[in-house]
Amino acid sequence: MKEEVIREPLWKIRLRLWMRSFKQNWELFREKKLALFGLGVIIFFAIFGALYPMYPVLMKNIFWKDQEDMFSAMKPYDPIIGYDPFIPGHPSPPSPRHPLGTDPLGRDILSQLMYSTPREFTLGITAALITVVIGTMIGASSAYFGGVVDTFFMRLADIVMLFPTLALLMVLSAFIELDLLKLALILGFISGFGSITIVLKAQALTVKVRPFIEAAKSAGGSDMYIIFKHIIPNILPLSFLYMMFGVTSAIFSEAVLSFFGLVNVRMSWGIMIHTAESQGYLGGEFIGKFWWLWLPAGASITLLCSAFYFLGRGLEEIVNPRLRKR
Amino acid sequence: MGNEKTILKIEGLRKLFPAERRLFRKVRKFVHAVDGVSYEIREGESLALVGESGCGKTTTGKILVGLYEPTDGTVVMDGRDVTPFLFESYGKAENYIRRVYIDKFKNGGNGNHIGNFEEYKKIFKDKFNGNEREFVKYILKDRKKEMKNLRKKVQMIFQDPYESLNPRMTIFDTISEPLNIHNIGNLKEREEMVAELLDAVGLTPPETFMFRFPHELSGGQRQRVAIARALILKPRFIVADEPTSMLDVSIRTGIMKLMLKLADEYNMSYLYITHDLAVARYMSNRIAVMYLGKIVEMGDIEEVLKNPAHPYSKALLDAVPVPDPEVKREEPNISGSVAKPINPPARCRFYDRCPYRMERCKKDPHPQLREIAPEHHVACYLFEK
Amino acid sequence: MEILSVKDLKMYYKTKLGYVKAVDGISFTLDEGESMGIVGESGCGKTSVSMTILRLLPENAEFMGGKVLFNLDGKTVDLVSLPESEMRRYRWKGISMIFQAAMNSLNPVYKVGDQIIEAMLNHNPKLSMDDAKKKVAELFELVGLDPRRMDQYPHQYSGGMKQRAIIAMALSCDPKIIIADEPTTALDVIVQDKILREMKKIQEKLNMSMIYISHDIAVIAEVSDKIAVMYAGKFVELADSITIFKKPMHPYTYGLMHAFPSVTGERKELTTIPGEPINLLNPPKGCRFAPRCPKADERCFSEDPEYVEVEKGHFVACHHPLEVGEVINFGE
Amino acid sequence: MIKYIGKRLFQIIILLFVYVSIVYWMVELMPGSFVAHFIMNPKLTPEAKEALKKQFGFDKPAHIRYLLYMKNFMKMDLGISFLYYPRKVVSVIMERLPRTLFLFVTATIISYALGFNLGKRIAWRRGKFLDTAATFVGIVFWTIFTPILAIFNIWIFGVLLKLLPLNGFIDPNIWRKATISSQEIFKLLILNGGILLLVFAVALLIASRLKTLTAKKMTVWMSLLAVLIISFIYWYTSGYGIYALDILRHLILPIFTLTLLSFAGSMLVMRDTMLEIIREDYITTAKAKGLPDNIVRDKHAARNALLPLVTNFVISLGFTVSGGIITETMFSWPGMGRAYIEALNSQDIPLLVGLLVFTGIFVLIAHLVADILYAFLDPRIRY
Repeated sequence: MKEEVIREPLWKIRLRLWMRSFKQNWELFREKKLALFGLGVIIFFAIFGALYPMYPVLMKNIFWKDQEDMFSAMKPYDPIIGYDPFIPGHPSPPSPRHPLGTDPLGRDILSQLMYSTPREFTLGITAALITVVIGTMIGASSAYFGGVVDTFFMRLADIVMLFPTLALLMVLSAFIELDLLKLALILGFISGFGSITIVLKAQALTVKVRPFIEAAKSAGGSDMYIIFKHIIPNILPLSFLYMMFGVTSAIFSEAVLSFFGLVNVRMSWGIMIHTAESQGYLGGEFIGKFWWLWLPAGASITLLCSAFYFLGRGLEEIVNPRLRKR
Repeated sequence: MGNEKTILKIEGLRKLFPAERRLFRKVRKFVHAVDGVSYEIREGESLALVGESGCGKTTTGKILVGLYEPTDGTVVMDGRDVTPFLFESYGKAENYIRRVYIDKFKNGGNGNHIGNFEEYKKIFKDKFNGNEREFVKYILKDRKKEMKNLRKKVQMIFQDPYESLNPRMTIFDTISEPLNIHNIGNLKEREEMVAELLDAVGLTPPETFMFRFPHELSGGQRQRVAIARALILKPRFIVADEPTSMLDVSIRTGIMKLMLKLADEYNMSYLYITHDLAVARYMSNRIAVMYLGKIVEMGDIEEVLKNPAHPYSKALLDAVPVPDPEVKREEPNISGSVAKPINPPARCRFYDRCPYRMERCKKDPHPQLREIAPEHHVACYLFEK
Repeated sequence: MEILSVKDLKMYYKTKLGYVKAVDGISFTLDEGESMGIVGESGCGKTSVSMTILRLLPENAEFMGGKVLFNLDGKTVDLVSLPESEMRRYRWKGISMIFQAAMNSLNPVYKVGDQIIEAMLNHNPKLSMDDAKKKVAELFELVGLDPRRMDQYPHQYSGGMKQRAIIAMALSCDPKIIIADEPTTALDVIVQDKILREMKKIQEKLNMSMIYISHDIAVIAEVSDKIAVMYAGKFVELADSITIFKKPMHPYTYGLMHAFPSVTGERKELTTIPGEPINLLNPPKGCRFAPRCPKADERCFSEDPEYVEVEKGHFVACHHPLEVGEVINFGE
Repeated sequence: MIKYIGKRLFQIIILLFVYVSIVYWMVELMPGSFVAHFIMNPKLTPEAKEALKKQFGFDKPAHIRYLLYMKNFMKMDLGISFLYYPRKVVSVIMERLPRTLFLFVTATIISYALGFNLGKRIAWRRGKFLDTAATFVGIVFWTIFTPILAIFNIWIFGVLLKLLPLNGFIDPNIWRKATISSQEIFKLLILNGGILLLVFAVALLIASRLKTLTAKKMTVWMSLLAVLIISFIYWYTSGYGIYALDILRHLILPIFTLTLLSFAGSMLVMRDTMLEIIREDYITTAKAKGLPDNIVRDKHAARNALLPLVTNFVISLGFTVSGGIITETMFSWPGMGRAYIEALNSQDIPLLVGLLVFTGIFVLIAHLVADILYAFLDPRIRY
């Protein structure tokens, strides 16, 4: 075999292989209607959030052409300090000037909604990423080494899972000023040591006993080599899908904490509802009357959370061997 | 005995697995998976290890490739004791050296079965003046490297071709993995080596197979890949753990022929682990029949299959179905079924199922292997005067 | 007396990429008290045959034609066209089955005896519990199990014992036919031998019909009166077992016979059939064995050979059947 | 078995101590201490402040207080609440616990029963309309922002339809003339519910010994009916019926909301486990035996799929003692969840630690019960 066997650089081949497997998986994924729905909603919100900077410009050109001074003074479409002086009473119902109305402080609801979207994404994905990285590493090494390492991490997971999550977060919020990043870190850590680790460990255990691990061992592979080269790649699809569930729970937790006013964030979907609630617009007869104060934000939280969940479920049916069709 | 060189010699190999898990207390129940097994494999010759599932044949193989630590016993490869390097921890290796060498140096035990016994004795006396710790340190100084070298010499082929290849690695990555681990060659050389081997195992043309994933291959093709992986380090010796039992008949013979051809070309020996006597006969020159961790009969394969001496071997042979509707076989003369050897009593392991059992079999420990004919050893009291 | 007659049975699995022709035109008959073996490699559709007869198929399976005529007490019914509720009555009582992975065929949370009684009560609701228990005890004796074990759970059984329990279960409703799909594959040789002998004995004693399915031609040879060789969804040859061993006519059958090493007799060179079995998904036209066959010519690649009776009871589907004593060389 | 339970108990006690310590130190390290919030009350004299400090042990360094706390914890004394001074934490919890338990245990049972039934059905008809629809609805409710659902339900059932009270525990108008406290009535209600559950369990046990299906069904339904009739007669004759009814009316909306929120969890677990089990060979065997479809589904598949669900169920029963912070807030339900918020807002450290510790104990007990139950349900497991 003197002539060159492979005429292309290796990375090109690998890229092509990767593209091909991506295409195959996409074919499978396309059949899952609910997952497609989830993906659609996620894409919608991504675009929705990305369009935020255009919104005030657009509104200014339509409604505020004559009152440029007033516009720059009152910033009526600023989600945090904005105020619209031309509307007799706040909160005001949806109108052409404010497609989703204004909140009790006279701020535009739609701009709040749009402004918060990228932040929710950032928080959710960061937290989920941390969770999954921790869960994968611990799951893989705890399954591979067993013994003391395993016992330690599993007992740790036991203790983490003893806490009622929400109550724990509330306690933590009392002595840590929770901004988005810190919240993401904490959420990621707490769930990273919890049930995800156990699921990933169970998966890693099924990988560990397969003969290709023994083959790598008998070829002389070190422990780290086997964990990173053989075990982690085989549980990675599962980690990825648990990331989707992680996003859901992170966004949800943030919304709840904001709802109770425990997060130090200037604006988020949860805070929008918190504002309505703290001003007394969520009691009795007011609920239906001031629906725009809670419904858009509430629906957004629900939609985005469930979208990631749908996506996760759809991926699970592809990735998780337990659920695959025969 | 032939005058061929012995590549591998195993002496009193034992492996106990704890049968219970106990916290802070000593484990008292053990599965005696391999219990004092001795055999040797000469250059260019293959040994078939035959027995029912759970008889310890796979465990024996896995100890040789360093997947399990031996509990006891000695493994001599190319005339050199490699056992100390099979242990994961320094402490266990030290214990072994103290038990097998130092104690005997002092109290004058026999270590002639170990090729380098006299050499070590000299080193111990002359170089270290009997300083035990220094001696142990000297022997174990390169144990990581020694283990790696050992791994290059012995490779394993696994039973299940569907499970023994990482589904997320391409064929090229799988076969070149040992090169990667041992840092041999650059990418170009590796590609050439892999291509050459793919050619040798009959996956031609190599470039069509190199960048496929295992699930795109059939069972037989996967097993060929697994063989190529085992061969890439040019081992002297391969442990083949039922490599054909999961394959279809029409594929199986192809793999068996390939393995025989490769053994010839690469000058390798096999430890061929199988439950199928017919396959064993086709693949190897000698046979060892195992029952519950013990070798009960060993010798030249034709001799053993023609004149099986041990009652268990006889039953095993009788139970093999014959692909001829006109042949009526004898019913195997055996009762009961295999039980896990957890702390087995000190008597013949086969006692419970043996049709010829005697009073002696119950009272005396498990019988030793004894030569009853040239190249034919049996461990049974029926053949002792 | 003919008890089961399968005529040109076709069952395909529908997939995204097309039909997988797992059972593609299979015909055979089975007499009362007769045992038949179906031998073939994995993926050739032999398990699908049994599942098709009992209609235990996944959702994507489609009947594409054919008949399964079953004769119960002088009445002949076509199992294919029976409504599901009727079909249920024929399962187990008419045809029962011993599954491939018998180890997992027992529900782990119920006692073994209860699982057998369940089948009996289902087909005979008037049976009293005591009678049912008595019957189970008899069955256990018959298959060589201690009747006291019927109050144990499956996990307390060894592999061989589970297999015996499954056989007892298969016998529980006095079926006319038992289909045994790889009944001994997972077992060790000695246990396998015992179970096969047991089954043979019971079959002769109760004068039942059996269909054995296996990849192991030696196992089939031991227990069957006639043998069908299956390749890629079709029967390629069917004859009584002595004929098929003495004068195989299909090259595939020949190849199979000579691919087995043997423990006794001469140490002979083994035949290797080159290539791999074809994919049953959209198979090409012509003989399905043609790509691997040394005797194949143009006709084999274009024209599907017909499955014909060349002599009494000897069917073969080949354009170039082997002469008696002909030796073929598959090459390397 | 007993050896196993002993071993588990030992593990659990160690876990509990670690957990309590973590909780203690976490809360102890919270900024803004007791001093700031309670002792700085200008109405108190300096002597009174000192006395209070001493009583709560704040004159001692933190690690001594920790040891003291652990010592008291072993005697199940969780200290004195700041907020409800001078009531003991345990007594505050004991007042809150029944309300939370009644609400959440009922909701959990209903949602698991619903989830189990739906789950097995949708798994059996995988990919069909029912599967997609139930999964869709389930996930939407599972991920819905809880306050929104509560608001929605209050709006529809309370405001628009005026069927049910908006929130709260009792309606003061009805109770004006009552001779009995609401807590007493509530205890009676719980007793009644407990008896119902007990009879149900006993009936199930008896039914499992019976042979025919009709006899089984009859036993269960008849005994349930009997208890219901007897309870009805009791409430009617004692004259407390109207009060009990008021409490029950206040319960409906929160229970409905909680059930909607959580049934999908068990449904999806059930579906996934069923899908795995349907592939098992014993399911094919059961079909081959000629058993009707629904018997194969219920007796063979669902019975095996029950195992993981039971574990989940028992553990979520353990978590019911912590209540639901959001739900209780939205419905102004004075239970454990509300107590968390109150304790947190008023920096009531003993109460907060007490609540967390209490939850931990119950969850750990639930783990133990789940293990034991598992052994009963799965004959393969023998410890």
